[in-house]
Amino acid sequence: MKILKVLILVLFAAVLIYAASDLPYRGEPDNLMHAEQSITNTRVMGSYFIQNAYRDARTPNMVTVVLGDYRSIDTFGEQVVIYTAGLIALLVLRKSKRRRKK
Amino acid sequence: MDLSLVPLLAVLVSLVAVIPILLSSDKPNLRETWTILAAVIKFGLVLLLVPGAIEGKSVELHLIDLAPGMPLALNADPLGVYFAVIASGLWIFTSFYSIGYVRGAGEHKQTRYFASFAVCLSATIGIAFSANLLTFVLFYEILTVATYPLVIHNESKEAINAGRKYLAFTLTAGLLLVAGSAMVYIYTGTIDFTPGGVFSGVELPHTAMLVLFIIFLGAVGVKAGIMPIHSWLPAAMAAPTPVSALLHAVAVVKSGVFAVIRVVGYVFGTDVMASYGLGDILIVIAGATIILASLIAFAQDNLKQRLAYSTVGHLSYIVLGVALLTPFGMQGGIMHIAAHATLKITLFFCAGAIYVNLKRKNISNLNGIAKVMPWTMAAFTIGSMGLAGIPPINGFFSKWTLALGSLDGDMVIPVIVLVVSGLLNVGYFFPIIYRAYFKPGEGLEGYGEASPLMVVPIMVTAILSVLFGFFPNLFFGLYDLAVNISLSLF
Amino acid sequence: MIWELELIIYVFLALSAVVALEVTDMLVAVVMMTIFSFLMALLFIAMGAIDVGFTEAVIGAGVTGILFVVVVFRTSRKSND
Amino acid sequence: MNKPFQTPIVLLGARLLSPYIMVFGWYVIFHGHYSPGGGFQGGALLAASILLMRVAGGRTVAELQIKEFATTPLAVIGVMIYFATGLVAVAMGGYFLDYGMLPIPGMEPDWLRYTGILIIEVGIGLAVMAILVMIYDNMVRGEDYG
Amino acid sequence: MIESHLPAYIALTFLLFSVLIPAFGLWRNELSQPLAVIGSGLAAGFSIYGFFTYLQLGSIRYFFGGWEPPIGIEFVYDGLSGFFVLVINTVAFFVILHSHHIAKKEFPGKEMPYYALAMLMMLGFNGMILTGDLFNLYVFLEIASLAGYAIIAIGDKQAPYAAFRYLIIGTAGGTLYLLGVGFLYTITGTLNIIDMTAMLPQFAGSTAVVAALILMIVGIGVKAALFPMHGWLPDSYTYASSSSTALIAPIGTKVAAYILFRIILWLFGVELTDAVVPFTYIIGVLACIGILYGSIMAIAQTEMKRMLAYSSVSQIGYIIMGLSLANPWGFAGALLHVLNHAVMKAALFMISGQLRLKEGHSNISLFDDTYRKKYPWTMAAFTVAAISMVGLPPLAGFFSKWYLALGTIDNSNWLFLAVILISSLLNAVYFFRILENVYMMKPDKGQKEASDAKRNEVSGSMLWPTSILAVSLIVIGFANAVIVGVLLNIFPM
Amino acid sequence: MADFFLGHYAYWFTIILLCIGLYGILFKKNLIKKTIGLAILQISVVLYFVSVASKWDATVPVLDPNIPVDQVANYLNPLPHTLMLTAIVVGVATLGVAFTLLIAVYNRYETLDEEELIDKIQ
Repeated sequence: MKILKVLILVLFAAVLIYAASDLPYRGEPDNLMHAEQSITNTRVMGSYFIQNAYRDARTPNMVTVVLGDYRSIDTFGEQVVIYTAGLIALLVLRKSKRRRKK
Repeated sequence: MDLSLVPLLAVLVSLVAVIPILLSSDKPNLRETWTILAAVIKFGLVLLLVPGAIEGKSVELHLIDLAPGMPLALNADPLGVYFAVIASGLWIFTSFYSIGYVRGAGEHKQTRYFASFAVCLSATIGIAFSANLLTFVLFYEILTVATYPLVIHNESKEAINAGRKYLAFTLTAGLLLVAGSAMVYIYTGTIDFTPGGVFSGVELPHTAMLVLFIIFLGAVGVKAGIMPIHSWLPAAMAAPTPVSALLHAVAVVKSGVFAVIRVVGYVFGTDVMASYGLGDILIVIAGATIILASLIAFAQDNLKQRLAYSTVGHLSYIVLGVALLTPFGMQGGIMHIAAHATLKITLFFCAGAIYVNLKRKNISNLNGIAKVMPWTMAAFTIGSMGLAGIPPINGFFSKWTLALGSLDGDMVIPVIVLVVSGLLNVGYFFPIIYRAYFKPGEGLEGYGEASPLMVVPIMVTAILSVLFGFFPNLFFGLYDLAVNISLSLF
Repeated sequence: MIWELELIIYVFLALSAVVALEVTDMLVAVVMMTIFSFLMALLFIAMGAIDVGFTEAVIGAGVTGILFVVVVFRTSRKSND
Repeated sequence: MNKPFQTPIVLLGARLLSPYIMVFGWYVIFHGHYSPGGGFQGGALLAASILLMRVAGGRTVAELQIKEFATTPLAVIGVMIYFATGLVAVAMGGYFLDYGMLPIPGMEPDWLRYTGILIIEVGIGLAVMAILVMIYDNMVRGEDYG
Repeated sequence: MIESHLPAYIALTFLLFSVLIPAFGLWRNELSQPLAVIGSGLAAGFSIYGFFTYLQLGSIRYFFGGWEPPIGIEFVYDGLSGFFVLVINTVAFFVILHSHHIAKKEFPGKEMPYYALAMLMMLGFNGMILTGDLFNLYVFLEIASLAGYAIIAIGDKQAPYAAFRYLIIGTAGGTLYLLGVGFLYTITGTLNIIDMTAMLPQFAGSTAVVAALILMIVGIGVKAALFPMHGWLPDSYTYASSSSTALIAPIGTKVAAYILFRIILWLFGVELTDAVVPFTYIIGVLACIGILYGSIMAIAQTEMKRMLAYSSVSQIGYIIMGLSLANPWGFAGALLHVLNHAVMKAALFMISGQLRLKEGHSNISLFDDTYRKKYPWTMAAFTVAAISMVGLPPLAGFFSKWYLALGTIDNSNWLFLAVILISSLLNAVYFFRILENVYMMKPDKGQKEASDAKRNEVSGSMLWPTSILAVSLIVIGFANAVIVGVLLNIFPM
Repeated sequence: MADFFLGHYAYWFTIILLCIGLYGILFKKNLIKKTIGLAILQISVVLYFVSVASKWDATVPVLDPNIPVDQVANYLNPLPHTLMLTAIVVGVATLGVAFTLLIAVYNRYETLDEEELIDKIQ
């Protein structure tokens, strides 16, 4: 069983490393994720944010603008995740009013 | 007169009757009134359809779509009407008989019994009137489930095991039917029952056709009791006798052979069957079943078991007739549905009457009972003679037509099979009659004939079979109907 | 992006991760995890992701560290593997 | 922790540090527009300042700072601030969280967005602070199973 | 006006109530459940209204913050997402309605966080279904998963450990999914599903795309309990509180299956999915193994909840199998099975909860004849649901198998057809076993006779939801042509 | 070759870290160790996103009036950074839940070792 696990892990790592070698070169500005136009001629998010963040929200920190405005529902979800974690602590660990039966 | 709703009403009437039956579970007389009322109404509704059917017309009713392009549709065509007349007509007798039986035997949970019975009849009529495979599957499975409480009615260990066996066989069959129907739909684009079959314009490789046929054979063969997959039927004899009588002589097993006719005549079509050589397979299986079942019946001491194996054999007569793929063969098979139904129900009724009255199940215990139960044994004699094919009882004519059919198709072996099995039938029924009439009985003092509620149905069914023998067209033109159906398929 | 610096941090990251998984004293493991988070924050900042680095330093190294310590104190400190 | 580190030195150090961390937390929240930082980081810092007191002082001191039962309402208020901002935008005819539609007079959409981001950062900060403290409290107190 | 906002309203209703419940629940704990009922009822209403709107007006796209994709994040309410949202919200409404007494007994005093978390979980599921953005999906996935872990952790003594194992494996799955999204983002530069769908065919044959597909399928497959990754499911469902199981079991795996649908049939498309390795076939085979494994394990169980849990492993296999067929019939069968299985499993788990509440156990070998006397309606509902699970017409369960069978034959996929048939038989084995006990088993000596047993039916707040679900199985069975007619239009090819 | 290495080594290291995390999850018996493995797994994915966001010779995504924004190559891609802020917080929430469950498990069974746990459950 343990050998099987090791094998799966090694295989998984090998597949991923092989696949990752097929990814675009890191740091090249002309990667699709950094370009201005995508191959289907839609806007690419990253470049749009860089060019328009200050114009849209008067905020120099682009990350804040993306976080708070363009993708605000993501951030909202993130806050809800934290909120969920808090409620979970309440649910699992809080003392119940009546003691549970054994 | 607009008859378009009649098939639906005929199906629904006993289903609706379940509600008052359940509600009046505390008042037995009222409850049984509902059952009989439903049976009579159902029979009347079916009779309304007979004139049209004799003229070859069918009443179609498209209710809702069960699936896109696959409606829940009823079609009271001649074959369906033929089967429905037999099933619903015999239900009336069975109802009376059941009342006598369950009260005489003091059965428990009588409400469940009558309710299940009503559902079974709905399903049977639904099977008779199904216009396509999906509707057929629907009622076929309802019949399976509704019969289950009847099979396990005694709730003894034996009954529960029989119920499990029954479910295992019939559910598998149902699944095969589902698979087969799905394959028919994908290959031909339709699942409607069409006289002459739906494969006319479809070219399939031989193996595919063979596999499809075997799937269908497995699906309908279980209920039709063909040989390797028949063993649920003797096991299900653990059920109360009226159940064995109606369901295992009329409703369930006849649904099986009815399904064989539907599959051969209306799905595959006789031409396709012949050109792919599928009929021969069926002939071999049916012939083997007839002989083997008769031989096994010899070895049974339990009366109901012997009758069960006899049923297995006689069902294969019908299958054999269908498999001959000749008009006479088809006609003989269809006629044997009616003949076997009336005869076998008589025999089962007799067995039940003997059990309720004398609490005797085994043939070796039947010595001399003709003296205490003369009417019952007279009916039994008629029934066994009919099944053995002795003229002028109706069993003879169906066998005669079957033989004609096989000669028509230039086949001799089926005729030999028929003759041999007739002899075997005589062989396993004769000892019973001999014991009953000529051997001295023991411990029979103080017993008389069973209650009139049981004896009258027995006599009526026995007389009916004789009358049908003399005048095949006496009631409802069943003979003409059979002829028309078989001609419409060729 | 200075790839030599990144490479060094990478090696230390892998080392601290392995150590955190292999020590038997859970408190040491927790400390190693905090170091791991801190190195990670450093790496993020080295890659120019200052926001992510800051967050990782505050949340990953700070708050998670405290919670980790609480867990280790509420449960057992020793590990069998 | 059943036996907190209740030595005077630690408590003193914590009491010295805590306010500054808290102030820094608020700074991070409000200065997130111009420098790294924002609601989460600031909230986590606020939580850290409170947790510091709790770790150092035990329950008695903790009660003085933020009571345990106050954390849930604070978290709810934090989420509500964010949620209400979005709903106001819907009420004004925009999409959910469209800060450009916020009903603040005399502001262009770009400055409205600036303000909107600020409001939600405060909400996030509050919620994160309250919830981290909440998790800590519940974990320290433990469960009464048995 | 309201139509264009519907996608957001459906999800946000849950969020609103997840905030309102703690706000009121701190004041009066007993208000939590009514509030949760109102919330889920509102959301279910919105979903029903939304689906009819979709049928009339077509898909709705909702741009959060007013930023059009690919810049911002959108919610897409199309046929598939509308259908799933409708199913899960309606079922959740009934389950929450049903859970009142169970909550009072199994975790007294914790109703407030429980129902708040139930709302959050539903928010997560709805968000996962509606969102049109791959990263946003991850966020909602985590919301739903976290709330799910906690809801599972409430229950028997073993529940927290089961929940912890689920957490580890589930979070690992989520993380792998995120890495897959990362690969796709690196290659295409977008996260929007519609945008990416247009781009991906141009990267056919790229190893990285294949790796991304593997990562996403593995990650989501964990949540969907696809065969080798199903290990968390039986323990979690068994040990969790009855109301939790009834809430998660019909919904959780379906949503994950939805994402597999979205990824394989929409985002990648069947051609691209099968370009290098025949993934759909592999998934189908895994689903088959899962179906058989789940059925066989279910037969071996004596505890009803555990049996139902293994049955879930098997039933999810049907859905995935329908997906792997990738033809209209299989698709319709899978989606119909989503609906059927959600309703059936909700009803069955609710019934097991009722039995636990009244009898204190749900051990099948202890069931006997008295149960039928004591709980006639409960047992009637159970019978309907069980027969539907077995797949007998005219109940709903038959028709999903019918369409799946059509799909397998259309693809000439005889192995899958055989698996469907065999597993139906296995289903029959374990459900008829219970029915046999309930209707025929004589009670042990020392217990009351069946005729002496007093009627002890559960209260209306539990009986009504169960009965409605059971009746709806019959209705779905007869109305399935309408439903499938709509579903066939959704099929993307 | 050197270009290939420079362009991909960050991915490889990410995957190695990922596998270390998976190793912790799969092979460690102690539940806290498993949690640590989970944390490593999550952070390694964060690292992946951050590393793909980078561009050679670009500055941090905070507007500098001296550097024009219309040349996109001047600034790092802010999107992955944003995503990863979310992912980190999600990770912390997950860890919080894991800790909560760990305490609940320990309260019931007085151990966190998986084998002992399974023994005690049965």
